[in-house]
Amino acid sequence: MKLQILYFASLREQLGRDRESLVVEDPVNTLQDLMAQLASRGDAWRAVMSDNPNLLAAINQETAQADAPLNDGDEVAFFPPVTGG
Amino acid sequence: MKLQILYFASLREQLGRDRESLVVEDPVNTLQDLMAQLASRGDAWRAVMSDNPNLLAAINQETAQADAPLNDGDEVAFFPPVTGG
Amino acid sequence: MAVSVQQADFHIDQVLDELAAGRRDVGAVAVFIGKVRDINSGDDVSTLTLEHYPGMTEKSIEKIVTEAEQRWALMDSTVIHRVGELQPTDNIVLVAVASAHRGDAFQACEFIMDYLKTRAPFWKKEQTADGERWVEARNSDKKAAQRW
Amino acid sequence: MAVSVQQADFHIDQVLDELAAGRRDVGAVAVFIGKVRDINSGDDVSTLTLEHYPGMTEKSIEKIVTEAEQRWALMDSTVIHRVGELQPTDNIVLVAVASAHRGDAFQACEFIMDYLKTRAPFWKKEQTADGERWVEARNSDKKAAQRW
Repeated sequence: MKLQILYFASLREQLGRDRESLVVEDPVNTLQDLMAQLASRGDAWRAVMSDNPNLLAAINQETAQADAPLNDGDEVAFFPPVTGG
Repeated sequence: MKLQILYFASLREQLGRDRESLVVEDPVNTLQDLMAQLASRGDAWRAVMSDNPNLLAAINQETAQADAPLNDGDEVAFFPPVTGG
Repeated sequence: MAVSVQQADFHIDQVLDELAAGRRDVGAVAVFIGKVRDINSGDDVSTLTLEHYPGMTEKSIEKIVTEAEQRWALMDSTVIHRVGELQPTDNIVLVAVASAHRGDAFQACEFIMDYLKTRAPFWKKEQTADGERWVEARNSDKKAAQRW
Repeated sequence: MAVSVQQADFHIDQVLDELAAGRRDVGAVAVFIGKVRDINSGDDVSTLTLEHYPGMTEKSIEKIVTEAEQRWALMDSTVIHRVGELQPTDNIVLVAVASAHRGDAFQACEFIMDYLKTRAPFWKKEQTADGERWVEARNSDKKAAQRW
């Protein structure tokens, strides 16, 4: 399964990247599964992906909850609470 | 006692005048007294001044109730409910 | 505070340039513009004539704005009300309020409009195909003003 | 409905000329303008940088406006949100709503702003004398959005 992953604002800075193409080989059925896999990359990733009550996510540009299913080709975005307006 | 009296909008049309200088000789202590005196001028006046739940008045450009006192030189205005904005 | 009763139309960009001019702490500007509609109470309106009570009008608007300034944290306010003959789509009234925060700006702007509608001495006369008539005061406006 | 995310500033008279253009039954236009303040959380702000999520931003704003159109009787709406580097006194956001009546216009305008603040993917970073920092989401904005 191939995913396009985007990171915004403070998350982009904490993780040192704004996007990546990820080919997932282990079973990743939901957003939660993806977050667990990314969290295993190291301390900065764990801080963002597993110990972060303020983490927000979107799948294909729609806000998504942790149990939302993922499909091949999805665009997944991670970001902090919004502060526009 | 001399009063300057102004009439606005539909009242101005009903009474056929927009202003008058009135020298009052009978005792006119309050707005109510003035309204009673004006009402005695005829049918159109009575309709406006005594049988009119929608009549509004101002003394010296401040909204006034019927029991408000009148003084020499006052500017008194009569008008219907406002419809601006 | 700037209050004007005038025949001329207004330019909103210009009004907003002068609102709280020079202040760098304005975060929120709420603006309301009232316009002449081509229809009222089911009839086509061709012209609207606005009469007012010169002197008292300005005073009563200043009083309304002062009341708003006491209730909310405002930095500046502008009220412009047109008088004379107006046509459908013409602007009638503008209320603009500047504040640090949007809640204050919105509430003060709506409050000023509600009070303008019920306390400032303006009267509208409509010209329709059936002749002319004075616009009647609305109960909904009275109720709106009683909320505050 | 017109929605734009742009670096450029906007001219309000021009926006309002295009809002419900050609309609003669608009009685009320409510406008909100959010601006950059020179101070936030006690520190002087020199520059504000606005980041967004291209694509999702526009979609989420359109969704917010559609929701407003379902709840109130609106004739047209415009939302413009700026991105990139902004300085104190610069405009950030404009929401303009046209309706027959002022109650609908005011409420829809405030609703759209409250939801923009909590649902549209924009993020602000402030440059102050002490360096730069991401602006934190406010509880008061969450509460404001929960009213509706």
